Amino acid sequence: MQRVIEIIKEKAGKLLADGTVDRVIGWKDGEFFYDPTPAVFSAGELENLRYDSFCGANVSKYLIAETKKEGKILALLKPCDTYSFNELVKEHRVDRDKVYVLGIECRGKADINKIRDLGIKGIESIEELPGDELLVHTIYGDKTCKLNDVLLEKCLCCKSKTHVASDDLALTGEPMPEAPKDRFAMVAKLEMMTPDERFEFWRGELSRCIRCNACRNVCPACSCLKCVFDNDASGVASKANADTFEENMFHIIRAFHVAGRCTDCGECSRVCPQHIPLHLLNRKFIKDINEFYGEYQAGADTTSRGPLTDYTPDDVEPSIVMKRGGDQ
Amino acid sequence: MKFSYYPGCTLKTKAKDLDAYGRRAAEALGITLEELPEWQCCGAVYPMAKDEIATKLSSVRALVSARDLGNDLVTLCSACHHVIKRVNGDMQNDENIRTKANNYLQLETPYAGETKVIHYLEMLRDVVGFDELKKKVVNPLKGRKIGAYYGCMLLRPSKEMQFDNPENPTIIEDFIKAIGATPVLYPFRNECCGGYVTLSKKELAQKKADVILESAMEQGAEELITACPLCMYNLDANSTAHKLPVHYFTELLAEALGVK
Amino acid sequence: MPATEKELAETIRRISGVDTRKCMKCGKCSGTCPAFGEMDIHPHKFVSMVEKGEIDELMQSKSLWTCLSCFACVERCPRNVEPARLIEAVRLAVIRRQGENYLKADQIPELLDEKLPQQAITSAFRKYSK
Amino acid sequence: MSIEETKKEYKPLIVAFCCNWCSYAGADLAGTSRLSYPADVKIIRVPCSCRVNPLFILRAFQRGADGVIIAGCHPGDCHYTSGNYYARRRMTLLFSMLDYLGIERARTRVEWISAAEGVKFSTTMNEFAKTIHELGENKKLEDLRCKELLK
Amino acid sequence: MSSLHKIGVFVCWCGSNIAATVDVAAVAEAMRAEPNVVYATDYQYMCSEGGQSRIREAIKEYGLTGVVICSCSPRMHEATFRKAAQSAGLNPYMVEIANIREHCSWIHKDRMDATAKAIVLARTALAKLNLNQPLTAGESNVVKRALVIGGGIAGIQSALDIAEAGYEVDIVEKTPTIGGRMAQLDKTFPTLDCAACILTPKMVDAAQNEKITLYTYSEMESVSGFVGNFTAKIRKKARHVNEDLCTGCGLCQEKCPSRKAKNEFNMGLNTRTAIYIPFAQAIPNVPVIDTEQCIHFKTGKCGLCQMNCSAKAIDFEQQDEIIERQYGAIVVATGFRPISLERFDEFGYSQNPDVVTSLEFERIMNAAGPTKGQLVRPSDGKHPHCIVFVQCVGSRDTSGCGKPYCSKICCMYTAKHAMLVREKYPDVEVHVFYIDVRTPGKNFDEFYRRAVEQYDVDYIKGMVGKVSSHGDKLQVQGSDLIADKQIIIDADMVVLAAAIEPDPEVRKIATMLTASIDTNNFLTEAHPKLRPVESPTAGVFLSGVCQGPKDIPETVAQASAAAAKVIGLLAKDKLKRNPCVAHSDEMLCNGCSACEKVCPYGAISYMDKEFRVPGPKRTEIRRIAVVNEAVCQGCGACTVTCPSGAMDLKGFSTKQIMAEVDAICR
Repeated sequence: MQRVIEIIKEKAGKLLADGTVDRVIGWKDGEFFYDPTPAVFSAGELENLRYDSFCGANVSKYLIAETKKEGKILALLKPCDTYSFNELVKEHRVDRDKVYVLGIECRGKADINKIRDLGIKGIESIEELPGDELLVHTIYGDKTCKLNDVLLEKCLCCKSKTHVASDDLALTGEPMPEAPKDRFAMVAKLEMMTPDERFEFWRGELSRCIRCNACRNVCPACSCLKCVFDNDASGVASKANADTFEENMFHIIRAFHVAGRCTDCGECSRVCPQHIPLHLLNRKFIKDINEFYGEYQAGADTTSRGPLTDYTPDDVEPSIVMKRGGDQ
Repeated sequence: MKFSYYPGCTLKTKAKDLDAYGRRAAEALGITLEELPEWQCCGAVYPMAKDEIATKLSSVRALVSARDLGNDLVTLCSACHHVIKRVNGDMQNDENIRTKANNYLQLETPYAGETKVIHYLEMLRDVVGFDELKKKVVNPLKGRKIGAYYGCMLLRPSKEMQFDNPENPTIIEDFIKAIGATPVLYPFRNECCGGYVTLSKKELAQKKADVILESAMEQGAEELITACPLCMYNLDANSTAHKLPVHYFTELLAEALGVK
Repeated sequence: MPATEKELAETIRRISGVDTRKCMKCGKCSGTCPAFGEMDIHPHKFVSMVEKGEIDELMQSKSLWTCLSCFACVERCPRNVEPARLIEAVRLAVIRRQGENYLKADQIPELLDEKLPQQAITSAFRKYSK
Repeated sequence: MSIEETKKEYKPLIVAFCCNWCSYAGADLAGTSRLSYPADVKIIRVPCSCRVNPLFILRAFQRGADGVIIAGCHPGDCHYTSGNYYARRRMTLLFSMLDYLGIERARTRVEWISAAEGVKFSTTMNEFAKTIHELGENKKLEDLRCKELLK
Repeated sequence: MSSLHKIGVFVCWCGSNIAATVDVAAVAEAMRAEPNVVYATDYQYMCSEGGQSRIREAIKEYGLTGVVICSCSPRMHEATFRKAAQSAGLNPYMVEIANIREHCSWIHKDRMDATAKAIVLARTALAKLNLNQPLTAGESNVVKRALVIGGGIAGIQSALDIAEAGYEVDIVEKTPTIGGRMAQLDKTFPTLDCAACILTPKMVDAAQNEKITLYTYSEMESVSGFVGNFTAKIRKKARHVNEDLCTGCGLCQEKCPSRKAKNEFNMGLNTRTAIYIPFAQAIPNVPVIDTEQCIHFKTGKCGLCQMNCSAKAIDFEQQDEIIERQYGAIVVATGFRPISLERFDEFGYSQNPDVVTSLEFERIMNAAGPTKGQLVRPSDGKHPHCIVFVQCVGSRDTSGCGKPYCSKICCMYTAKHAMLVREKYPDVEVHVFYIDVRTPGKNFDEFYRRAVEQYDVDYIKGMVGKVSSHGDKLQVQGSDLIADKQIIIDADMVVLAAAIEPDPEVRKIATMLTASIDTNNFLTEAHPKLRPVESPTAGVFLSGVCQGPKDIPETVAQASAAAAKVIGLLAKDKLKRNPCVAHSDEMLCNGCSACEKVCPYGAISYMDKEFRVPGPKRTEIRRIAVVNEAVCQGCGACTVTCPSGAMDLKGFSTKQIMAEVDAICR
C-alpha cells in the first residue's frame, strides 16, 4: 500500500505541474526531528516536504498571509485543520478561491513528551511502522510504542476523521483508529470541584504563564492584525505579566475573544512551553455554548452564525450560573 | 405498546367492570397494561394544602415504581387519575413538596415527576388514535344516543390536568363516535355530581345528579357513560326521579370491540 | 394554647398557598358554585373573610362541609385565586384539632349501602377526618 | 465622624453598568421615589447593556471592585431591539467562565430593570450590596499593584 | 490624559434637593484639587438662567475646554447644559453630568456618605471628560412625507391633519377599505349618533384629499432607515380588479355565484360573495376577489364577473405590487380586535349561536347589518324577550385565559346596547352583569345612569358562572353579590363584552420599526405622561388603540396629537443626528464581519481598501468595516463583538468607560 506522504507528493506534484497551484504549504524538518514546522514549497522543492506522526501543527492560519499573495496555494489540511480553515473563510480572513485544499489522512499525532513519559530516554529519531506503531531509536537501542498511547491531547478527543472542506483527498484507505474519549471530561471534573479548589487549580496553572504569546501566535482564531493586548490605545495593553491578575485577564479575554469561533484544534496547549492546559478554557466555553444554545461546532461550515453573534428570545439568563453546580 | 397500569381500590371491588372491560379492550387493541406491583390506595382525594406531604406519598410511590420500570403510567378511575396526576405535578413544580417527599421516601434516585401520567381515554386518543380505534370496532353501536359524563376530576383544574377543554370537552364524544354511536351534547356534562359529599350529604349529591340527568335527557341522551365509579354511583344508584342507564365507557368499548 | 385568629389566618394563607389580595370581588366563584344553595358563607365571601382574618366564623361555617371540591371556582376564577383551596385549608384547621373530626368511624355503617364504592368512604375520611 | 474614619469599616465597592434607556432611568426613578440603597453602588451609564465589554468588568475587579452588576432593558424591550440579547449571551458565558476559574459567582450579576421599575432597582441594589458585603473583599481577582496604590 | 484641558466644575444645590444631603461646597472644594480642573463652584440652581450664565461666563473667562456639571440626571438637563456650553462657544459634547441627585442625594441619608459618593461621581465624570472628543452632530434631510399604518378612524384623522398642514401622506390599510372598526359600529356613546354618519364623511375627505394616497388591501413589507429618512416597502396585494377602470357599479357582486364566504364585516354573522365590496360606503368603492373562494381561481371556470363587467375592470392575472417610498415620519394606527373567546367556553360562545360578542351585537343592531337592524336571535330569527349582557369577559383576567388590563370601552358600549334595546324594544328584559361600572369621561356616568334610571336596565353586581342551553332558552347562572344570591336567568340571548387586544399584526410592524411593545402587545410610548404619542424610536408616532384601550374621542384626540408631532418634524428641513455613533479604526479592522452580524440597523458594510505595508510589495488590499453614521444608532453591540478593538463608540469609547471604572475604583 502507498503511504500518505507518497500520495500527497504525487498529487502535489501533479497540481504544481499542471499549474493549478504554484506552491504548497505543508511541513518541513524543524530544529529537532519531533518538531516539523509549517513551510511553503515551490515546484522542485517537494522532496523536503514531510508528513508523519509529528506533523500536528495546523497550517491553516498561514493561509491568511499566503492568500494575500498572487497565485493559488495547495494547502495540506488534516481533518481538524479543515475546521479552522472554514472558520477563517467564514470570517473573510482567507480567500477560498486562492486555496486548493488537499484533505490529508490523519491517524492521530504523537506527543514527544508522552513518549518520554513512557520511560524512553535518549531519543534520537523515530520511524513509523505499519499498524500505528512507532519505532524509537535511542542511544540505548531501539524501542517501540503504540501511537495510540502517546497521542497529543487534542488527538485524544479527535472531533472528526472527515474533512469539512477539501478539493481533493489524500487517503490510504486503511481503516481509521478508534474514536476519541469524552473531550469535556476534564471540564466537568473541574466544574464539580469547589470554587476554592478550582481557583487553586487555575492559580497553579496560569501562574506559570510567561506571556511568550505562543498560544496567541499559533491560534487560527487569534488572527487580529493587532491584538488588543498589543494596542496601547486599548487601555489594556501589556506585554508581560506584572501581577497574577494579568495572567487571568489575558487568558480570560483571549478565550472570550475566540469563544464561538474556536474549533477546539488544541494548538494552544500543544505549543505552550509551560504546558498550561489552555484548551480547558476554550472547552469550557464550548461546553457551555452547547448546553445553553444547542450543539455548535465552529468551522463545520462557512455560513452559520456563531453563537455570540446570534441569540434567541428564550436564551437562558446569566443567573443560570448561580443555579448550576453545588453550593458556594 | 406497554404501559404501567394503576387500577385503584374501587376497581378491585365495586367497579370491577370498569377494570375488567378496560383490560380486555386494551388487549384487543394490542396494548399491554402491566399492573404496578404493590400499589397502594391513592387516597381518593388530592390533598390541596401545601403542608400535606404524607398523604401524597402513596401516589408518589406508584409514580416512582412506574419510572423505575421505564413506563408511562395509565390510570382508569377519574379520581385516581386526578390525584396521581396532580401529585406528579407537585413533584415537578413544588420544590418544597418534592424535597420533603424525597426525604420521606429515601429513594436511590430522587423523584422529580419524570413519569408521564395518562388516562385510559388519553391513551385511546393519543396513543391508539380514534381513527385507528374506529377501524378495530367489530360491533359498532349504531343508533345509540349516548351522553358523555365527564364530571370534575378529569377536567379541572385544567392548568394541571391538561386533559381537554374544561368547559367544552370533546374527548368522550369523539370516543363515542369512534365506537359507532351518536354522542349527545348537553351542557351539564362537566358539572359536579356531588361526589365527595355522597356519604355525608346524600340529598345534596342526589340533587346534583338529578340536574345532570335532566340536562342529558332534555338533549335526547338515552344512556350515559362515565369513567368514575363515584359518578356512576351518584348518577345510577343515588339519583331519584330520572332514570337513565349509566355505563362505564370501557364496557361499551369492550362491546364495540367484541370482547365483552 | 389555641392559636389566635390572626395566627390562624396566617396559617390558612400559608397552607392554602392562596393570595387573597388578588381577588377583584367579581363573584364568578359564587356564580359558578354548584353547592351555593347549601352554603351559609358563599365562596366570594369566604375569600373576603380570609382576607379580613375572620377565621373563627369560617370554622363554624356549614360551607366547609358542603363544598364539593369540584374545582369549578378554581377553573373559572379570572384572578387565579382558587377559593376551593381556602375552604380546604379552613376545613383542615378544624379537623386537625383534637376531637374535631367531622366524620367519625362509628357513623359509617348506617350510611352505607350495597352499591356505594369505597372511594366514597376513603374520600370522606380524607376530607373530614384526621 | 469624618469621611476618613468611615472608610475603616468594610465598605464594598460596587460598579453598576446601567443602560441609558431602561435601567439608568429605573435608577432615576428609584431616586425620584426616594428608594434608598447603599452608597457603595456607583453607576456608569452606557447606551445599552451590549456596550459592556468583559474588559470593563475585569478592569473593575482589577482596580478593586468587589462586585459588578449589569442592568439592562428586559429581554424583548431593548431600545435597540436586540442589544440585551447579545449582552445576555456574553454575560452568561463570561460569568460561567469566572465561576470556572473559582471566582465567587455572586460577585457578578445581570438584572433586567425597566424605566418603570424604580422599586426593583433599589431592591436589586440592596440585595446585591448585601451579598457582596457578606462575601467580603474581592481577593481572587485583584491586582495587588492597584491595591498598593490605594494605600 | 491631555494636560491641555482646562475644566470647570459646577455643583448644583438644586435648592435643598441636593444641598440638604450633599455638602456641595465640599464637592467643589475636592474637585478644585483634581488635575486639569481650573475652576469649581457651586450654585443654587444650575439649570436656571442664572446658573447657565455662570457656566457661559466661566467658559469665556477661564477658557474652559470642558465642563462637569454635578446636578440632576442627565436625562433631565443634559440637553440644557449642552446648549448653554454651545452658546459660549464650547463643543456641546465636552459637557459631562455627574448625577448627584437621583443617584445620590435622594437615596442616601447620611451626609458623609452622600458627599463622599458625590465626589466620586464628579471625579468619574471628570475622568470621562478628560477623554472626550468634540463631536459634531451631522445633519440629515427630512423627507416631507408621512406614512400612516392603519386606515381606521385613528389613521384617517392623523392623515387628514397632516395633509391639512400641507404634507403628503400615505395610508396603508390591510383590508380592502378604510374605515376600520368604527365602520362596524352602529351608534356611538354617549351621544348615540350613528357611527357611519360621522365616519363616512371623513373617509370621503381622506379619499378626495389630493395630499393623501390610499393603499388599501396593502401590507407593510419592510421598513428601514431612521427618523426623517425611512424607506418603506408596501405590498399592494392583487385585488384582481383594476381600480382605475372600476366604476363601483356592483354588478359583479350580484352575479357572483360563490356566496359562502363568511362576511368579515358582519363578524361572520352572514355570508358574502367571492368578489365583494365589504360594505356600501367602502372606500375605495372597488371590489376585491377573495381568491380562496372564487370559483375561477379554484377551478379555472366561471368568470361571470369578468363577462358582466362593462368597464373591463376584472383582471384575473393581476399580481401583487411592491411599492417603495421614502418617508420622514411614520404613524402607527393598527387598532384592535376583540379577543378570541375559545378559552371562555363556560359562556357557551362556541356552542350556542345566540351567545354573541358585543361587536356582533353591534352588527345585529345596525340597519345595514345582517338582520337589517332587526333584533332577532341568530339561531332561529326569533325576537328575543330577555337579553343578558356580561361585562369583563377576558378583561382584568390574570388567570392566563384573558388580558390583565381593563378594556376601558366595554362599560360604556354595554350601557349603550342595553339602552338601545330598551328604547327600540320596550318589551325586552335586559340584565347586565358587572364587576364595576367604570365611566370616567364627559357625560359618561350620566349616560350609564340613564340606562338604569330611565330605561330600567337591570344592573347586577356579580359575574356569570355558566351559560347552558335549556330548551330554546339560555340558562344564565350567575351571582348577585349585593343580594348574596346565586341567580338563574332564562335568557334568549347573551351578549359578551369581550376584551379587546391590539391587532396581532402590530408585533410584526413594531419589529420592522424597532418600536418597543409591552407584554400585552400594546406599543410603548416614549414617556407615559409627557410623550404619550411618540414611540421611543425617533420618528415613529402612535395613534389609537395600538397604544392602549381608548374610545373614539380619545382615539381622535391622540390621532391629532400624533399628527401635530409629525407636522413638527416634517416642518424641519434638517435633523441633527446623534453624533455618538460607532467608528471603526481601519488600521485595526480584520474585516471579519462579526460587527455586521450583530448590528440591528444594518449600519455596517465592508469595503476593500488598499493599504501601504512594509516590504517589497508596498500595498495590500484589506477588507474593512465602514459605519454608516446616518444609520447607526449608537448601541455599541459591535464594539464588544469586535475582538481586535477596532470598533469603538464615540461618546462612550472603551477608554472613556475604562477611565470611569478606574475613577470609581480609585
